[in-house]
Amino acid sequence: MTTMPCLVLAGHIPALPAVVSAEQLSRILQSLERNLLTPIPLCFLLGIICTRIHGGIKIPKELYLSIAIFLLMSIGFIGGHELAHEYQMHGVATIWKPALVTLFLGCVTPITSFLVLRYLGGLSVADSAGIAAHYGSTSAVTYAVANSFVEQTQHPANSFLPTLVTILECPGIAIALVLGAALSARERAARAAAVGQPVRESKLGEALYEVVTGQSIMLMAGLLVIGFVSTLFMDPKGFQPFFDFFQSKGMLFRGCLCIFLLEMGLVAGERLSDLVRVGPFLVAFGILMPLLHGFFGVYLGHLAGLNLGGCTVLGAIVASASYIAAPPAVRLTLPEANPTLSITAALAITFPFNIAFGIPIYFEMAKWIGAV
Amino acid sequence: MTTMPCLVLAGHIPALPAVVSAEQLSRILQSLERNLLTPIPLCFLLGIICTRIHGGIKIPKELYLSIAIFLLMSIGFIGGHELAHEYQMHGVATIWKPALVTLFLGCVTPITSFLVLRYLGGLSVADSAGIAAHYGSTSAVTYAVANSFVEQTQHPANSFLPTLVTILECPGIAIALVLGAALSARERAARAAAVGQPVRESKLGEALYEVVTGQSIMLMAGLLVIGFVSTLFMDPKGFQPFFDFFQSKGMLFRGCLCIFLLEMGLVAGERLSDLVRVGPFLVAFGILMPLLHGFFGVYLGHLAGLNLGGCTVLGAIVASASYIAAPPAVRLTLPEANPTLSITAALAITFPFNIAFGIPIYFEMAKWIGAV
Amino acid sequence: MTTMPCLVLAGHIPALPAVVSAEQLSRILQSLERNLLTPIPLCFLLGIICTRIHGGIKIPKELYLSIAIFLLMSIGFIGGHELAHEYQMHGVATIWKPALVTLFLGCVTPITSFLVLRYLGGLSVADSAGIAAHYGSTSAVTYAVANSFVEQTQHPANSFLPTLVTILECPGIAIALVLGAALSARERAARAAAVGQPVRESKLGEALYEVVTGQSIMLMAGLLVIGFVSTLFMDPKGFQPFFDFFQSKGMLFRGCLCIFLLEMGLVAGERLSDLVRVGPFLVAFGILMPLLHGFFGVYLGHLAGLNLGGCTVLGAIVASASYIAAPPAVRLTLPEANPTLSITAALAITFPFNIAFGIPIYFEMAKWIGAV
Amino acid sequence: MQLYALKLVTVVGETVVMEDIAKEGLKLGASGYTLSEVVGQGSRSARNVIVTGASRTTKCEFVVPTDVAEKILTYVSHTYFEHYAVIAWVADVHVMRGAAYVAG
Amino acid sequence: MQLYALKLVTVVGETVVMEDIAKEGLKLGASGYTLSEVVGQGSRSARNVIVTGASRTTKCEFVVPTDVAEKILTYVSHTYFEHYAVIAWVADVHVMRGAAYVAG
Amino acid sequence: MQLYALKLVTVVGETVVMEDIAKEGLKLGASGYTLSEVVGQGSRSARNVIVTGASRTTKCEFVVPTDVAEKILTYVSHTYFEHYAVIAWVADVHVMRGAAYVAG
Ligand SMILES: Nc1ncnc2c1ncn2[C@@H]1O[C@H](COP(=O)(O)O)[C@@H](O)[C@H]1O
Ligand SMILES: Nc1ncnc2c1ncn2[C@@H]1O[C@H](COP(=O)(O)O)[C@@H](O)[C@H]1O
Ligand SMILES: Nc1ncnc2c1ncn2[C@@H]1O[C@H](COP(=O)(O)O)[C@@H](O)[C@H]1O
Ligand code: NA
Ligand code: NA
Ligand code: NA
Repeated sequence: MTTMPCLVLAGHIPALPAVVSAEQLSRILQSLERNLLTPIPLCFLLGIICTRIHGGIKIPKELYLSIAIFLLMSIGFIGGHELAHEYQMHGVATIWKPALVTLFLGCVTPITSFLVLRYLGGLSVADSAGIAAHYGSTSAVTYAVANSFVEQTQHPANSFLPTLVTILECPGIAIALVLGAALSARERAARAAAVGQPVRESKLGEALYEVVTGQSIMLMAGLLVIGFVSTLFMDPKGFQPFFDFFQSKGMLFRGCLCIFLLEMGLVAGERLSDLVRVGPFLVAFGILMPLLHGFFGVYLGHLAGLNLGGCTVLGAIVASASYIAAPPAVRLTLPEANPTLSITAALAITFPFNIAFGIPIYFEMAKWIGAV
Repeated sequence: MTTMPCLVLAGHIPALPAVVSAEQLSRILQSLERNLLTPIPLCFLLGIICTRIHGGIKIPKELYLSIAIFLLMSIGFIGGHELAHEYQMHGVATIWKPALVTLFLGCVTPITSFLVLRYLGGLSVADSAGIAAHYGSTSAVTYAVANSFVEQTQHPANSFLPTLVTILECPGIAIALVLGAALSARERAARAAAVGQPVRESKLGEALYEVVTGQSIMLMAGLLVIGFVSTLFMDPKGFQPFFDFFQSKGMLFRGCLCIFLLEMGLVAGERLSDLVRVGPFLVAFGILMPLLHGFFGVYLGHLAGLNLGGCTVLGAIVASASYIAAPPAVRLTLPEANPTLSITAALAITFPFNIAFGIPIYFEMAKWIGAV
Repeated sequence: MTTMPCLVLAGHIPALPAVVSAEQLSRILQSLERNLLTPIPLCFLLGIICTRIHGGIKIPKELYLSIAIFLLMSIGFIGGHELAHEYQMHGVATIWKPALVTLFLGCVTPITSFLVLRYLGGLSVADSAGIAAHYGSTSAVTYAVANSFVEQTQHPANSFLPTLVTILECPGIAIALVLGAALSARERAARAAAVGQPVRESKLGEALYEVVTGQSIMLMAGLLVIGFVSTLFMDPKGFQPFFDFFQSKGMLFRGCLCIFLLEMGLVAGERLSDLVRVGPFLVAFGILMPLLHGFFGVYLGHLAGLNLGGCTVLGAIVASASYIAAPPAVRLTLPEANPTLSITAALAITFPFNIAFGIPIYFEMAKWIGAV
Repeated sequence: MQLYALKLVTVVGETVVMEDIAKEGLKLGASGYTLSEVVGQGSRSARNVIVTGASRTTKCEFVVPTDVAEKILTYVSHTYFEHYAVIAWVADVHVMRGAAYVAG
Repeated sequence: MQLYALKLVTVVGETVVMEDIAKEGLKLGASGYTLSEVVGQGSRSARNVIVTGASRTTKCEFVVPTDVAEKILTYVSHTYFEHYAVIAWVADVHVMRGAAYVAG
Repeated sequence: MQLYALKLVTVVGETVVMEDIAKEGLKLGASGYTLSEVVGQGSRSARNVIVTGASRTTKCEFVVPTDVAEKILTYVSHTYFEHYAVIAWVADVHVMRGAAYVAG
């Protein structure tokens, strides 16, 4: 299974002269600087610093949740709006390939993650599946930051990327959990027999339903439909204030993203002390796996016809790990998995890596691979 | 009493050829489509769907309350601002008639509601009075949605409608509660004597004071004064950012309304399962009473000189039922009233009916009656 | 020590013909009217009225905290942005003097406060030091209101005022607490010996650290750096939405300030009933001390080269008393100090006085002293 | 260590009446009360007032001497049990500085 | 005043499972439950699910007869003690209108 | 079902000191604690710190053996009763998996 994606890639990649040339490296560094010295990653950094020095910033839980709701609604609504334009111009011609590719990636990434964790890392079945569920899904905030990045580089992504985020949310979690449940069922039965207790009934079905009808999907998909429908039926003047409110290039979206990233930094900072506990393998996994998945995303996105911004963003969301939808689902279905491992990897390693370094790297990957 | 409004209406209504002509029906349907396929009712629908399929959207209580505060402040402030313009141009000449008419409607609607509930529906005194308190008062969100509707149809309502909302808030609750308390006092005394306990002292006075000084009135009336005064005394440049913030056509107001309606949908969806329990009479009441009250509002508004948008909005607010100010007041003064009945009727029947169908219907009523 | 500031002032003040001329008084009154009849102080007034009549306005704690976070971030970010412009044009030439003066004022005001309270007012050491900690620090909201005021009078303050707010936050609290702890240590030891218990270890170090790394400093200073850095490194188009979001003249800042002041009014209103309990001395202190400190601020600001708006704002922040950072620090280090005294003075006397009368007075002071 | 045997009265019910109950508790002799926001379900919760977005249920605790505990329970049961969703119970506790809580 | 001797079962643990526990309590015979949001630390809290921003720990209280109390404690310990951060205890209480809480 | 007799120590007081009390409880031998935000009124609440908008009162619960309970109560009373609005009480409870809570 792990070799398959390599097969897919064979032959299309330009010869690798010395993996990364000096010029490319300097371009990457410039890109990094341009990315890092902007309010969004700097707010994340401020959050980390604040936690490390035991500073007093406290974002009320409700503000954090409210911003999350706004961001999800915004992503969906603007996505639906732009999808309507795309649809009016091209029908589904430009969309079905990227959608399929995204679905494919949603099925492959949990499996690559699981195999790497189980056989290279030697983690238990439950832990491997639990972490794989996080990496198979996606992080809407990483999407938002990647989208801001490409907009600032004047290469906005294709209009239907929000649709792809929605597609990518569930399959990865489902596949990883089914895998984990199946593989650990025998173990559990044995242990239950040993202590003479009935086997705890699995919550798999319930948990999967909760993922599919979870807040992220409901808000993104729901507002996508609303944005689509109102674009088609409303006159533009009446539509304008709604557009201004949800507008992802607008001040509300960008400003809320700053506050959100500040809170993410506060949480990630607390988790940094767990890095020692999770060990060097998981740290490496949290950096290298996104690079690999990101490359899959960029490359297949390019094959499916995405533009430069689109490839970058698809790379970023495939590379990202879920830390909102996945954790409760994993906790309910695979209780023997240690949540510290998965959350630390997703939140304290992969998320900051993507925000700070990953996104500009996927952008360079996309350029290098020929996306325009 | 119930016949009186009919008397008032006599003679002024254009002959009813076949109640509603085919052409009118198609106009209503178009109006409905134009109203329904916009983000505000669609967000309400999303909320209902989410609850019905046990989806995961959770709007933090504090976000909901914060938006409510913002909407009330906004309605008041912009109302005060436009009232100041109106006042500078016409003095109180244009305002006193609609104000009187609104006060009159605030006194009549709880009584019509009570009579219908008690004698047509056969409900207990306490239940009838409790529900009548809800239908005698008004819902600020219905006002906001109606106002957005008429603005989108390019027939903005008269500037002083927010003043009318404030006037309509209290009298209905007061009248219904006094009625209920008076009529059920004897019953209670008898029962208290039977169980040998002292009669619980009535909280009527307290409850009424709480309604009059409740959040809705304080914020709407308070900001109305603030908007009025600052319009008169501030230079326009300094006033602008406050105006932009509270502006009811602006992105903040419209966007917040979307989130608010989403939450309303979530709550109404939960209440849908109570529809069976409240029975067909109350379902019919929740639809027909608003139509009747809405017609009173539209018609008397027209007589008082309101424009097309103004008649529509007055119809909508007279037709609407309170679900914020009324419930605690009723619970404290008429504890034997079953809150499931009143809240379900107000929130799960009348509110969605008005949002989806009522407002366009009142608009057509207003046109038909000759408002311009 | 109390005579020193007078020494500093000697000789520079224009002759005082009759302290305040009739013309000046009328200018002050006009200024007051222009200040008072704007939404920000009116919302404060609404809050007070609502509390006094037991009205129902309830601002959720989380909304209040969220707005506080936004205001602090906004002050810092826009401060950093304008500091970057100032820096690009003048280097640190214009900034170091006002910074030093502010630091000086931060050290002097807690001491003047302590001496007045202890020797004129006859309060206990702990109470004197506790109140002095409040008056030695500053209130970010008073800054925001003062800043709005001078912007509305078309005399915007120098760009680096937010930096001064940050400088002024800590030293006053630190000095007052050290003073209080030192002076009351002997007392405590004696009492502890009397009841035969070990002396409670002092939390002074901890409390000071918490002040320095508290939310206000972290957010203002952190966003100041972020605003500074992103102004230098981002292209203006990418920077715009962040600027619009945090913009202190913008609708979000002004609107949020209204809601914040409403809540402050609700809280101050509750405290009004404590005015009797704190006695006439503290009431006088809460009005006269700010006038004196405000004059120090205006005057030294003028010497340090601030413009008219800058002098006014510096006067206002020196005159203001902290009610966010100081209370918990005082509570932890000087538990025998009565918090009712300090909070009532800071919140129910000095804050409203500054908002309503102080700011226009500092403005007139600044004009009179020759600031332009 | 000097501990006083007192009663902990806990009342859980509709938020709309809990502030009244707390205040009445003071009148009946309690020296204080502690309120918390909770979420609950009970036999009559269907009758709870579900004011949109408002918190539905509140818990109120009193630490009081036995006689005051009885008065509070009696008051609550007479005044609220018939029409409101309210539950009340009492437990034995030992309190530090307990004398302060005996005579209001 | 008629008081019934019952048990107050308190379960504190990871929010992710507390709603299940409350529901199961009803099935096992409780007539209701009361949930509150808390913040906690315990021997295994390092294993708590820390979903960003979500509340971490919930407390669930049941007022029930002795046999139901035992059932709930047994259920919680069998189902959740192994893998979840959960603690449960029981105390004696006296309840007004207690008959209502005996047979669900 | 194996239940251990332990003590439930409840401390209610000004939020500003409750985190310290929780931490100190762990040092004195508690294996964990549970904090909740409450609203309260007591004999000295006029002295409560009312930091604008901040929650005023916090409740802290410890399930501990008798000796630890005594230590916590003594610590709280010595350190906080003089100057802070704090109340503390103790009750008997029976705990599942109780051995875990005996020796921290
Ligand atoms: N058996 C119970 N155990 C714990 N809490 C209960 C119980 N029954 C009722 N409650 C609480 O008391 C409130 C009112 O209950 P009821 O009057 O039975 O509807 C509910 O919302 C619950 O919070
Ligand atoms: N000794 C204790 N006293 C009070 N609460 C506790 C105690 N131990 C654990 N808890 C609570 O139970 C939760 C789970 O504990 P644990 O399973 O020990 O990690 C913690 O988050 C605390 O809220
Ligand atoms: N008799 C009481 N019953 C319940 N809670 C109390 C009682 N007295 C005080 N409290 C709580 O303890 C806190 C501090 O009380 P005090 O030190 O008496 O001001 C109050 O805010 C209440 O939450
Ligand atoms: Na992924
Ligand atoms: Na009505
Ligand atoms: Na000061």
